[in-house]
Order: sequence, then structure tokens, then C-alpha cells
Amino acid sequence: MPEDVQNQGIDRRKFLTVLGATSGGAIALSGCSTSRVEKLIPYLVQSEDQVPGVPTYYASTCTECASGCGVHVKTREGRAIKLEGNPAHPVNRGKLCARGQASLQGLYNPGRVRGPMLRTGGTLKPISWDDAIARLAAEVGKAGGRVAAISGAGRGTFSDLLAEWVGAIGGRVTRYEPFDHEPMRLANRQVFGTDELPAHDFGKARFIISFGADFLDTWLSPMEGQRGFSQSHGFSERGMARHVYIGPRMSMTGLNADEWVSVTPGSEVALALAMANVLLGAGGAPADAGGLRGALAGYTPADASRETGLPAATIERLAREFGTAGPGLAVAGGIATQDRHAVELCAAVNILNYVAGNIGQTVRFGAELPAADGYQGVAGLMAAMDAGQVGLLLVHEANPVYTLPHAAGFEARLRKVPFKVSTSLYLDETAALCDLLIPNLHPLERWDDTRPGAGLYGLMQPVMEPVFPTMGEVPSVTHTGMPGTYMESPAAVVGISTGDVLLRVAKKAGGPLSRFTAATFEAYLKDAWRGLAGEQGGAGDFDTFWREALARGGVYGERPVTEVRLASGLSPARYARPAFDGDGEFIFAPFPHSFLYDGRGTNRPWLLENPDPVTKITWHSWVEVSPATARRLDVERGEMVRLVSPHGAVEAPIWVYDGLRDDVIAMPTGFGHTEYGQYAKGRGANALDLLGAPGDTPFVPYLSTRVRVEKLNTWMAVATTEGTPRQLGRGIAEAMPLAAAARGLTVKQAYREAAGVAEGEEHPVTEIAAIKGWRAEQIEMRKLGDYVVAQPSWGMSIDLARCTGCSACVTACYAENNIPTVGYDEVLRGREMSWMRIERYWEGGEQTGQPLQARFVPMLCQHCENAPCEPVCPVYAAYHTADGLNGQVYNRCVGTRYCGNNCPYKVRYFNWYKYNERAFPEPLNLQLNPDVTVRARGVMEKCTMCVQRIRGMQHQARLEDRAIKDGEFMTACAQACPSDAIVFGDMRDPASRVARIRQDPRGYHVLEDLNTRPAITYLAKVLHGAEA
Amino acid sequence: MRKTALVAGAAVLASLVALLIFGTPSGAQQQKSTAADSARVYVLDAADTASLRGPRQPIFFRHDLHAGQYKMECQYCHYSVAVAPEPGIPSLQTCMGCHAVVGGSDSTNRAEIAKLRKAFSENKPVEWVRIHFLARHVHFPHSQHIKALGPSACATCHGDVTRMPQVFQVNNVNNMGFCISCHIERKVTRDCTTCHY
Amino acid sequence: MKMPMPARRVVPGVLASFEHIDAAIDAIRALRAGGHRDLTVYTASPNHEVEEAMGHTSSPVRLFTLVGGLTGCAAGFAMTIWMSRDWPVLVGGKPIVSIPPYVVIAFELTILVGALSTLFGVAVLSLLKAGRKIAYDPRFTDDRIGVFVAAKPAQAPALERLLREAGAVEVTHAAA
Amino acid sequence: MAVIAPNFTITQTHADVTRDVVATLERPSRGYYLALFGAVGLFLIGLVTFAILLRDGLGHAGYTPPVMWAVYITTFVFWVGIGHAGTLISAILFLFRSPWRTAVYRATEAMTVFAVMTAGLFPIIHIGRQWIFYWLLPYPNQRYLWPNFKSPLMWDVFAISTYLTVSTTFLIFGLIPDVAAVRDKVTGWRKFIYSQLSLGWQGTDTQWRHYSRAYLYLAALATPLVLSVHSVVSWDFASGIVPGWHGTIFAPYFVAGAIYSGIGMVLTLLIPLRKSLRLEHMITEYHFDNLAKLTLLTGCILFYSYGMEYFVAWYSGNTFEQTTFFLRPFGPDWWAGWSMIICNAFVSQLLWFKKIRTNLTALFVISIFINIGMWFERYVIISSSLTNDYIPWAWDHRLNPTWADWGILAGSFGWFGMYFLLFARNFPIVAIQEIKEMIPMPRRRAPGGHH
Repeated sequence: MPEDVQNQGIDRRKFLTVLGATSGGAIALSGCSTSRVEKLIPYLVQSEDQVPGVPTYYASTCTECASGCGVHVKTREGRAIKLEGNPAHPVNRGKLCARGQASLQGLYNPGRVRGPMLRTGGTLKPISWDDAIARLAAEVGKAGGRVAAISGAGRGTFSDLLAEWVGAIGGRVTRYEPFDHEPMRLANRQVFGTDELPAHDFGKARFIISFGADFLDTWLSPMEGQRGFSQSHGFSERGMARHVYIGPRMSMTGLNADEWVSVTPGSEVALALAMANVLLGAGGAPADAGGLRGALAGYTPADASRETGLPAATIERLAREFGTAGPGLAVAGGIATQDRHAVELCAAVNILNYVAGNIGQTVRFGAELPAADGYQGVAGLMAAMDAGQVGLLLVHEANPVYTLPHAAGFEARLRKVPFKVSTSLYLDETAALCDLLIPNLHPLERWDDTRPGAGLYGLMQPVMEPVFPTMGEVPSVTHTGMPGTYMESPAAVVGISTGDVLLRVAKKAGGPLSRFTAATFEAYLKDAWRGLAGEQGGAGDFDTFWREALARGGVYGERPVTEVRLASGLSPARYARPAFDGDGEFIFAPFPHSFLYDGRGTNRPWLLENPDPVTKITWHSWVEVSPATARRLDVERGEMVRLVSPHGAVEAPIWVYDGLRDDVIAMPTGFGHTEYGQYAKGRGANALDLLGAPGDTPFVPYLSTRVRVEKLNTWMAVATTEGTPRQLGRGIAEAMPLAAAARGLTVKQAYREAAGVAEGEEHPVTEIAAIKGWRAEQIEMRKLGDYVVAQPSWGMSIDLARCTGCSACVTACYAENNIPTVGYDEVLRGREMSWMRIERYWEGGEQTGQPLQARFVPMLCQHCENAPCEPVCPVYAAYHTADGLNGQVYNRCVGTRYCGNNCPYKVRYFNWYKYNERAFPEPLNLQLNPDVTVRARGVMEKCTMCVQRIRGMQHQARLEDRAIKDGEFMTACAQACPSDAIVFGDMRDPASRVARIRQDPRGYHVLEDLNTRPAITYLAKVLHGAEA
Repeated sequence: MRKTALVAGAAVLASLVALLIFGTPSGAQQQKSTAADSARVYVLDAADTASLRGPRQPIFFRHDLHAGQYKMECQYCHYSVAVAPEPGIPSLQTCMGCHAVVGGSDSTNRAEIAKLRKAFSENKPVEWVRIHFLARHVHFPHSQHIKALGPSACATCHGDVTRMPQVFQVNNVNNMGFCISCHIERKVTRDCTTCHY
Repeated sequence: MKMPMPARRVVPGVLASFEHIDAAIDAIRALRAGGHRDLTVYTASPNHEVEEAMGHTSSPVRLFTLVGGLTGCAAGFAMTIWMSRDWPVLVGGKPIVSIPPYVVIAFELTILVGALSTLFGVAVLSLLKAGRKIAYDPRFTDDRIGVFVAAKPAQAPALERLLREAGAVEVTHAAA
Repeated sequence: MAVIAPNFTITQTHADVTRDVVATLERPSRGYYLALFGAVGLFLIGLVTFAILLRDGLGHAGYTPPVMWAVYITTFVFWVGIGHAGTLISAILFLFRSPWRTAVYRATEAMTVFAVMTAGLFPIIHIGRQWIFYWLLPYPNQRYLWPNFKSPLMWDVFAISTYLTVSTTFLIFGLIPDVAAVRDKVTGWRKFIYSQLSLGWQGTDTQWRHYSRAYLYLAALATPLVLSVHSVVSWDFASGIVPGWHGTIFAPYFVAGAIYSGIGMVLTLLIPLRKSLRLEHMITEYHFDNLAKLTLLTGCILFYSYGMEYFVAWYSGNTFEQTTFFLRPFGPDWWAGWSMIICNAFVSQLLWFKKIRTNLTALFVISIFINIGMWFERYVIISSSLTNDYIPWAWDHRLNPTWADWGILAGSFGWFGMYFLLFARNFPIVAIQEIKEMIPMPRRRAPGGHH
């Protein structure tokens, strides 16, 4: 397929069709037909940063969530094919989560709105850009001052423009973000007199206690959370931090905790305050905390114990450990604990942190993480709508119709607005109700920037032309690509972003808007950055500043840290049990889906097929109940139930989960779209339908309703990739106590010690000698042809003490290796193709009475030296390369599938259907990696350790007459892993990192006794000892 | 199945014969360019262009003139062949570099060059008919081969284009034996994942 | 095994058909005693007495079987070993050339080639005399036993007498 | 009047034999045509199913990874097994000079050839890219590539194709004299056809001399072959590391099973055939009694093998083996596990009683059980072993066959039945010349008398 490179940049239709042939790897595989006439279409003008067959990287910024990670966009022949972390970026340091990587499927999403549309006679009909802009200008005029806009939390030059623009014509912009951190801001104002969001340093903390904040998957800034957590909680000579999770349900973050403390929902406040109280008593608290003594006096562990149902001793223990473990860190505010008293909870946790002296240490104010206006804003907007003060509503990067609880009644009010404009890229629920759609460009297609925090300025540049030619045209401009050289834009054509639209409308409408003079949004952006350049001292030569900024993906200054003190005369409000709507017997806890989040990810097959880290369910929603509850209700896995709250009802299949309180029923958000493209529409049920309108609270209290369960006596097959979730003593995900690990014992030794078995040789010496001799002989007899010369031996190590199960590696693998998604039905038959899967084994739990613990183990091809899959292949399609890979030659494979049977790790995947044709409907096929063959039906495929990257690097090195440096390149999974658990390299090079890690006493091979001699070494998980 | 059995029997015997008699199996013959093509005069008139081998291109670009007579380096146009897996097809800008000035010696040339100028001025790319189309499951990094065999090694696979008024396929590049025979000769790797991944 | 045989030479002689085996045997003995060597005996199933009377030794077809089998075995090993050396591919950490698995192939080829060459042997051997057309009677594949003696027309009457004495129920003369 | 065995005498003369057998080739009954059309119908179902698989891929079949082999391989092994009884009876019993084989061996040998023809289709049907199955053959190609002779599947290719070739030639070779006999009885175009097929056979002393020798050697070659073929098939599994496959007893265990299932099929075919072709006086209770005894013997060997499998699993202390074998009778697929044990190990034990051995109805019913049981044996060995092997995470994807599986299975029976029926009507289903060989030729005077 690289042959198609020259199609770039000119004839779009051609571009699509020929690249469409990418997914026609089928044709290629089933025989090398050269019969069809291929056209070669040259560039008209060669752009110097596009070397055919060589990827070009552009720096940009991820906008999937507000934390604003820096990304490198890998482009080939002028189209983005992969998103990778930007190592220079302080937030994510070169790593990228599943959601960030799936942004690519947002770019190439089949559900994208391909151009402006106007509602005429009830239906949306395409119109030209000029008409759309003219119409908008006219409507703006008509609406007079009665203009309003609602946008997401994103903060940057565009949001400034929008605010100014709307402001100029007398309206205001409401910035709304679901799962926003409003309670935290309110609490911060209350306790510290500032309503900004602080940064949390998980890496420094030695004792992390989270009150329902899922800082590893969805809360605040997950990538920072992951990195910090793996630094402090990953095993090292410094030992290992402790992590206690408090909440009604064990989320992925909870599964990574050493201890799960479940308290009566809503009583977390009491717990936090009691802990603070104990710490105060213990002394060592900052002087000015003394004022709190009186206020906290009412919160003895005994009192708290009554509220929480925890033994007082436990509370004291937690408090003491938290106070003494070294810098601690308490966080709160995940939506699972966001009840009507969420503000009090955050305040209590603030106090706890303050008393423990963590403020300024692990909790740093001054970072100014982006936050929206919270629910008050929306409430205000809706009031204005009611009052008929909104004649024109502009919806930008927000989908309130879906993400607000239905009971809030946004939809009804929206319908009443005379003219509604949406800039959404996809036809989401809100856009579907609008009268005019002027789709924005995807962040990879447009000029934009973002301010994810104080001192951080992320840039976005068009790394390619708009996927849809209908995206209009503005004059091409110059900018720089990753290599740092000054060059032509890869995008000969840049589409019209919403920024451009606003500016053009401004020109048309004139009046107060005439002050916006910039020709294009790019120009506007540059002006804004001139100002920044001034601050940054780059004013002298703006071009250089601009170019460097583009090359780095933005400007990353030090995060300022501002001192905060307790607000004077602070006294925490008297704790009272939060109220719950309705009289159902269960408290309903919706929680953000790790990948779909608030539902914005639901139109991306990668995210739908990536199994939820906890339940491993794909493609549909579910209802979680505890085993005890399941018994009591007499429901089982897959049984459909209806949850009824005073505000609504939803239906979903049951999933029985040990990590859930008996009095709580949990459900993931993000499903139940009624619009939003072929993948999302009508998939599952929307948990938010059960919530009421936030009345008294200035935020959406997600944990505020009680539900009733009705059995429907129908069943639905649950598409989980989980087989048997217990290890049955097969030692797949090994673990050892901290003490043993600290003494440098091996897993076996640790076992023997625990079992009190004496150290002893398992085989007689003679036998070992004999085996050694035999093996040496065998190895001699292998030395023929390519196998004579010694070559590198590629290997990998995976540290289970660091792996959090976040599944970023899985998506990375899908993206890098053109792995097709197979969908619900095929997942049911166990036919998912994920070359890399995260197996999640339970230890303890309801059945055993022990506390439930999870062991995550990424399972991929082990590249065994004695691979059982190889000798059984009749055509050498599975064989061993001279550099230690277990090669799989797709075009040689005839599909006997014996390799799949004989693989003890079950990591070989077969193309039962023409997945390559089903999985990539246009334009999704444009995301395919040209360096990797797209597998046809009837062939076996599996992890190749990214052989395309290995060969590419070898070619590069050979061209430059040099050796490959360790760590110079790595596999997609290792590159993505946010907790740096995966290390790849040449095992034969003693200096390489992987070679050193393989020496770690914690190292072991899965199913070692089969003598398959895997090239992948796992490092055993480390557990806190009995004190946990 | 009887068929299979017969084929099997036949094949076994065939391969036996092959190994007993020749020592190495037959197959992988490559068609050689005929003398007729190689000995061509540089002046052509429309009449005998019809008889030329290979597909007719939208513009009658003559490698024998550019690469043969004027001795232009292949890499002047195929700019990325030494640094990238792909050789690169020259952008029209590259052509115009000369042909903005060079208008052609005789009427036929002038006509063709006119087409080029027209395409460039109209921003219409020229759709060259592809001669060598490698199957998509094969990765052939041009740069590696140039590195190993030197900048003039193109002819090894593409034949002597300096003598081709119209380029045609000399070797079936999709014939794996064609690659392998060379790799065996030069004692370089025959590892499958060198090309297939 | 059926070969097109143009212009088969008709052999002159006398064809007698018997109902009883011992009669046929007597006749054969008598004829051989009478110096007639060119006899052809037809039976519906193999018969030892006939073989004995005709003085047949055991058939040389076994040589074909032996040679075929050995060739097959050798070919099996030669093929597998040579092929795995021709393009060495490492699988499962096993030696490139590992004999044990190849034994299976060699064995199967032993049987295959052995069997085929046996048939070949039968074909060759039974075609030796195929050049001549000898008188035949359909009943020989049913229950009659036939004895044909090649002889010049002059001898015919004498032979007929001899055969009838031996117990032939029917005697016909075949002329060139 | 020839006494072959204490309880078996032949009363016919040579002429009777020829007459009776040739009679079987006369205009067939309506029942025959019904059966034939039924077979062809089934075959067409299989054909259509295969066409769909070719179009869309194997996904339609009930594969649930990690169960990568399923009904197709099960059926493959089933049919290969069927074949073995034929060769056993025609070759091995020939070497043992067992008198009762003569009447039945032609039918069983035909069954062998057609069963192997059927089996041979399955490896092709089941692979992912059926159109390049020939890549498994070591033919010189432009890629310079050779197949991997270390792979059990390559052994299979050789074993099966050798077996097919040899058993086919063996059948044809045995047919020659009988075809000649038929030739001399029939008239018109049929005479022409048969005389072409008889390859100029006249039954001269020279022909007999080489023929009987060659037949002996072919039998001698076929004997080790038949033992090897199913051993090789068993190694398809035994040389894998899958718990439940990786057993040293597999070869003998499979061979016994193969013969067992084969005889089962022989009974299923012969009992009705004998009736419809009016061969009661040629294929008698005596033959069925012997067949039944053979069934009993192999059945007992199977019984022992089953027991041994479980014992070894327990005795090895290998947790993987133990899990697999525990889940066979008590896991989710217990019904398959038990149907295998009951139909094979237990039902065959009924044959200890002569009453049952000589009661054709009972035998027929039992033979059906055997067919079902042996199919399930392979099903269990394949699916249950693959469903629960080393990595628990990959478990609980149980094989659940679909229309695509059943379609191909039905097709295979159609394909087999079609050939068998056609053969039975157009060639002597009982070996004329060998029966005659058993009947002494008429003599004028008492044997031994000379003058």
C-alpha cells in the first residue's frame, strides 16, 4: 500500500479510493494480483516534509479530556495514522491513554457531519459554506442581543474568541462539562478561599487515600495520576506507597488499591473529618490548623464509626498511617461519591490534607486545571431560555441533551429556542435538534490551542487536509513539523474551523462584531500567541518562537505553586446524612465508563471493543450488583432488569460484582445514545436517565437517587472477554509480599518460605547436566542458513507491580497493527482479535471471604524460544526468526489453525470472516498503518512485537551505518503504557534495560514448566503484607 | 480427494526428479528484455510508438531520452529512492524545473511537453499508469537495496530503462523466486519477516 | 493395464473345456508328457494343482515390490532432509534437520511406491504373452476349465483325441 | 457342498455363485433409488454449505476460540476411522487366511475407499484458505518454499493420500477377475463397459500366477499401512501439548477405535445390503457373528484405553490434565462425554452374548450406537480438550455447532452414501473368484485317486 503515497495532496476522491484499497489487503493476501491498473498520481508541488514511505510526526494536543496531554501525530503520506504521547509534555510525558489514542477514530469517524446543514422542512439538508455563514450572520442579526452559547470546558484562544464574540453581541457563553469538579472548587473556595483546581502529586505521596476519585482512569488528569501512582506505588528500593480506596464500588482505581474501605454511601465526610480529628490529636499539624479543633471535636472515630459502619479502630489506624507514612495525599470527588454533600466531602478532605500537612506538598495550588462553570451556568442558561431571552443558541463541543440528566429538562427548553446552531463534528443528540449545523474541524485538521493549566499552552495544527473535501478552503499557510525544519504545510488545503466561521460571520454581520478583523482564525491565534511570546520573552523573534512552539507542541512552563492558608474562621458544616430521591431499596451509583467517559467515546469502535478494565464487558451497558444482592433478588449474570427511580427507568443486563456494596447498584455512563452515529446509536441504556434535576445543589449530584429493581425474566448474552476469572493456582499472575520482595527473593522462594518448604533442588544434578548437554546439542543443530550468525534477541518485560490494567496498550496495539474490531456478536463467540489482552484475575473476594483483589496481567504472544505453535504449522507460516521473534507470515498461512490450538497462552487470533472489510468502513480505513499488512479472512494473526518497527529501525540504522541504541524505539504497547510497566529491547545486549530487568528476582515466565522459554518476562506484583 | 492423492503422488515424484537431476528446483524464470527493445534509435515518430512494449502513458515520457541520452541520474526525479522505502514519483514542479524552459526539439516532443505544461497550469495531476505494482503483503525498502547495491542498481529489477522509449515490466517483481534467487546469490537473509509483516 | 494391441497374431491350436478339475489336470499332464510346452489353462479361480501340473515357480513380481519399497524409503528421507536444508527454517527450537518426524514420511512413501511398483510388475509380467490371440470361451470365468494347446492344424486330430480321452466335454480347433 | 468352518458350509456350485452375484447387478428396486436420491440430496446440502463458507469465511461454523478445531476435524477423524475396518478385513484377515472374510471383504473394502475419499475432503474444507490447500504438497514452486515435514499435518497429507491410493488400487485389483466374470455373463453395451474394465482378464494360468502373488504383497503392504495411518492421525493430536491430547497411548487407542467404528459402519451397511441384494445365503449369521466378536474385542481395547486415560491423568498429578479429564464427564459438555463412554465402552459389552451377536436387529441397533459413540469420541477429544486448557482466562467459550457444521456433516454422509450405493449396484459386492476358490472344483472321481 505505500505505493499509493503519491496520491496525496491532490485528488481527494482518488486519495480515498486508492487508500480504500488499503483494507483490500484481502486481494493482496489471496494472491499477488497485479492485473488491476494502478495509477500513480504525483504531487503537483512536493512538500519537503513528506517523504513517501517515511512517517512524519507533528506535535499537537489531545482534546479528548480537559487535561490536555501533548501528542505526536504520526502521519504517512499526509494522513494521520496514529497518536502517540509527546515526551516533552509535562502532563503525559510521552504516554497516551486509550481515549486519547482513539481520537483518531474521531477524526475518521463514519458518523462525521461532512459539511454545513440547514433544517428545511423538518429535515437537515446540506448547504454551502457561504450560505451557512450568511444564514448564521442573518440569524445573529435577527436575534439581536438574545444570543447565548454553550461550550465545553476547553480553555484556549478559541474559547476567548467565542466569549468575546458572543459577549460583543450581548450574550454569554456557558461552559458546561459533565462530571465536572464543581464540588471541589466550591470546597476549595470554602476552605482555602480559591476556587481553582490544584495539581496532585501522586508520585511523591507515600500514602494515597481516595474518596471515590478514580484518578487512574477518569478523574481530573488520569495520565498524571497513572504516572505518579506507578512512581510511588510501583515496587522499588524505596519500598511501595500504600493506596486506600474509599467508595461504594471498586473502580479500576479501586482495584489498584491495597485496601478497599466501603462505607455507608454519603458518610465519607464523617470518615474524613474523624481522620483529621485523630491527626490533630496526634499533633504535628500546621499551627493555624489549631482553629479547627473545636469544629472537629464532634468527629471522634466513635461518631464516625456510627455513620460509616466502620470499626473505630480502623478509622484510627487509617488516620495514623495517613499521618505517619510520609507525605500523604487524600483526594475526593469522583462521581461515585458525588452525593448532595459532595462539597462537604471535598472540604473535609481539604481539611484532612491540610491537617496532615500535604497542602503545598502533594496538593499544589496554582496549577489552575481547567474547569467549567458547573451546573449553575446551565441552570442560568435554562432560566434565560425559559424567560425567552435566548433567540439563538450556539452549541460548541457540548452535548447537554445527552450528558445532562433528562429530568433537568434541557431538551424541552432547547426545542423552544427559535434558532439553534451546532458546531459538533458528529450528529449528536443536541446537534440533531439544531437548525443549523456548521461542523467544526477535528483538532487534527485545524488550528487551535488550549491551556490545560497555568504555564501550559498546547498548540494544535492541521496535520492533514480535512478528511472530507467538503470542509471548505482557506489559504494554505506555513508551519513547522516535528523534525523542526521550516517547511510547507502538509495540508495544501485547510478547512474552515469554527473559529474561521465566527470571524467570517463577524465580517458579514458587522456592527459590534466588526471589531474582529483577523482574516482567518490562524491569524487570530497567532496574534494571541504574540502576546504570549511577549510574556515568554520570545517577542523579539516571533517566528522562531512560533516555530519552536509548533515543534514542541506548545509552550510548557513550570507550574506555579501558590501558597494557600485556611480561610479564617472556617468551620465545616455540621455533617448530616445526604438525602436520596425515591424510596427504592438501593442507592444508585452511576460511574464514568473508563473509555466512553460521558459518552463522547461511544462512537469509536476501539473504545467499545476495549474491554472495561473491571468487568471486561464490551459493546453494551450493564448493571452491577453485589453477589449478596444477586442472591436476594434472585438474578444472575445476563438477566435483564429494569431499574426504576422516581425520575426514570433503564433496562440492562445484570453483572454480579464482588467489589460493590450490597446496598448499592452501579451502572456505567456513556451508553444509551439516541443519535451519535452508527456505533453509538441505540447501544445500551443511559444511566443518567435515572437522575433527577439538581435542585438545591450547584452541581449535578450523581449519587442522589434510590432505585428499585424489576426482573424482566429475559436474558441477554453478556459480551465479556472474561473466561474463568480465577487462576486455579496456575501461577499466571504471580504476586509476592512486600517483605519478600524487599529481601530480593524470587517468586518460588517466596512461595516456599510462605509454605515453610525447605530450599531444595527439584531435579537431580545428573538430570540437569544431561538436559544441559542435550540442549546445547540441539542449539548446535539449529545453526544453518540465517541462524548461523548471532543476532539481537528481542524481548520484553512487564512489571505487574506497575500495571494498572488501564488498557492503553490494547488500543495502541489496535492502532499500530490494523487490528479489526469484530463487534458484539463475534465477541460473544470469543472471536475478538486483540493481540494484547489484559487478563484480570480475582484473588479472594466474596467466595473466599478474603478481601477482593485483582491481578492484571497483559497477555500477548510470548515469542517462545521453543514455541509449540511453530512446529505444527505445515507451511512454515509460524516460525522463529533469527532475531528471536515468533514470526507469523500472513500470506503463507493457509489457516489450519493448529498453531492456535497448540498455543498454551491462547494468543493467536484467526480471521473467521472478512473482518478487514467489515471493521473499517470509510473513512475509518484511512487510519490503517501502511507498514502492516491488513489480514484477509482465513489467516491466523498475532502479536509480532511490532516487527514493522524493528525492521524500520534496522533499515534506518543501516542507512546511517550505525547500531541501534537501546530504547531508541519500542513496541506500540510499551510506548503507550502510562505506568511504564512494559519495557522492550534486545535481551542479548547485557547493557539494555530489558536485559537488566530480566535479572530482577521478581521475574518469572508464565507456564514456565512447559519449557517454552518465553521472550517475555513478568515481574511479580508486590503486595503489602498482613497490615493491609 | 482422489485428485489430491494423484497430485500428491505426482508432486512427490516430480520433486524427487527435480532434486535428483537438477539438484535445485526449477521455476522462477524471468522474462528478459529482448534485443529489439534494447537497440532503439532516439528519434521516434508516431508510427512506431504504437509498436512499443508496455502500457501507453498519458504523457509520452521517454526514459531513453532523459536517463539515456541526457544521462540524468535516476534519483534526480525518483528523489527518495536512497532514503526511503519508496522511490518517489517526481512532482510536476520537478518536471517544470526544466520544461518551463525546454520546449522540445521536434513536433512530437513539443506536443507531449505541452500536455505537461497544461497539467501544471491547471493543477491537474498526471495519472501515470503504474508498471511495477508490488503485492501489498510485501515490503520492499528501496533505500536498503540502493545502499547495498549502489545507486545504479535500479536496472537489476527494472531493466535498462535508459534504452526504453516506453517503460515496460522486465521482471515480474511479484514473483517471489525473483527476489529469493538474488538473495541466495548474494548470501543475504532469507528470513520471511524481512519482507512480510 | 489394458494396452491397445493392434494386429494380435491368432495362435493355431486346440481348445478343450472341462467340467472336472482332475480331468483337466490329467490332460495337462498328458500334453506336457507329450512334449507340448505351449499350454494355456483357464480357471475361474486360482488353482494349485494347475500351477503344479504346469510346473510354475513362484512369480518374480515380489522383486518389483522389494525394489519399489526401498526406493520409496530412500526417496522419503532424501526429500525431507534435502528440503529442510534447502531453506533452513527454525521451528519450535528443534534442529533444522530432525530425523524422527521424517521417519513417518519415509514410511508412507515406502508403502506407496512399493504398492505402485507391484502393480507395475504385474502389468509388465502379464503383458509378456499379450502379443498373441489365444482361443477363449466365456464360460471359463464361470465354471468351466479350459486347456489350450498351441499346435499345427496337422496335429489337431491327435490332440483332440487325447483331450477327449482325458475327459474334455468340448473340443474346438483354432486356425490361424 | 463345501464345509468352510464348523458352522459354515457353502452349498452352491461355481455356476450358482456367478449367477447369484451377477443377479445383484440387475435392475434395482425402488428402495435403492430412494436411498440414492437421499444420498445425493444430502450431498447437495453439503455442497451449498461449503459454497457459503467459501464466500464468507469459516465464521459461520460454530468455532469459539480457543476451540480452533471443531466438527470438521471431528468428522475427518470419524471417516478415516471408518476406513480402517475395511483394510483390516480385506488385508489383515487375508494374511491370516480367515475363511469368513471372503463374503464380506469386497463391501468393506469399497467402504474403506469411499470413507477415505470423504475424510480426505475435510482437511480442505476446514482450512481458512481452502483455495491454496495444495501448498501442503512438496512440489517445486517459484517461491523456492517447501512444506514443514516436522508438522503432524504434513504426515497426515502423506498418510491419507498414500492410504487412499493403496486401498483404491487394492480394491480395483481385487475386482479385475470378477469384472471379467460379469463381462462374460452380460450382453450389449454393458458387456463393452465391463470388458474395458476387466483389462483383458481371462484367468489364464500365467495371469493367476502373478495375480495371486501380487495380491499377497499388496495385502502385506496394506497391513502396516492401515496401522500407521490412524497412528499418524492420532499424532495430529498427541504431538500437540494440549492437555487431553498429549498422550502416549493415542496411537494404539486410535487404531482400536478406528477399527471399532469401522466395523460398526460395516454392520450398518451390510445388514440392509444383504437383504436388498438377496445375499442371505452368502453373507450369513456366521459372518456377523465373527464381525461382532471383532467389535467386542476392539470395544474392550477402547474400554481399557478410556480407563487408562483417566488413570494417567490422575496419576500424573498434572493439574492441567486432571482439570481436562474432570471436566469431560462433569463439565458443561458432560452429555458428549457420557455418550462417548456409554456408546463405546458399555454398549459393546452386550456382544458377549451369542444371542445378541447372531440377532441382526440387535446388531444393527448396536452398530448405530457405535457410529454415534465414535463420532462423539472425537468430538469430546477435540472440543473438551481445547475448551479448558492452560489459561483459565480463555475458558468458557464452549463449542456450539451451527447449521454450517451440520450441513457439512450431512454432506459427507451423502457423498459417502452416493458412492457406496453406486458401487453396490454396478460391481460385484461379493468377491466371486474368492468364493469359488473356497468351493472345491468338481471331480470325476474322489479326491486323491490317481491312475
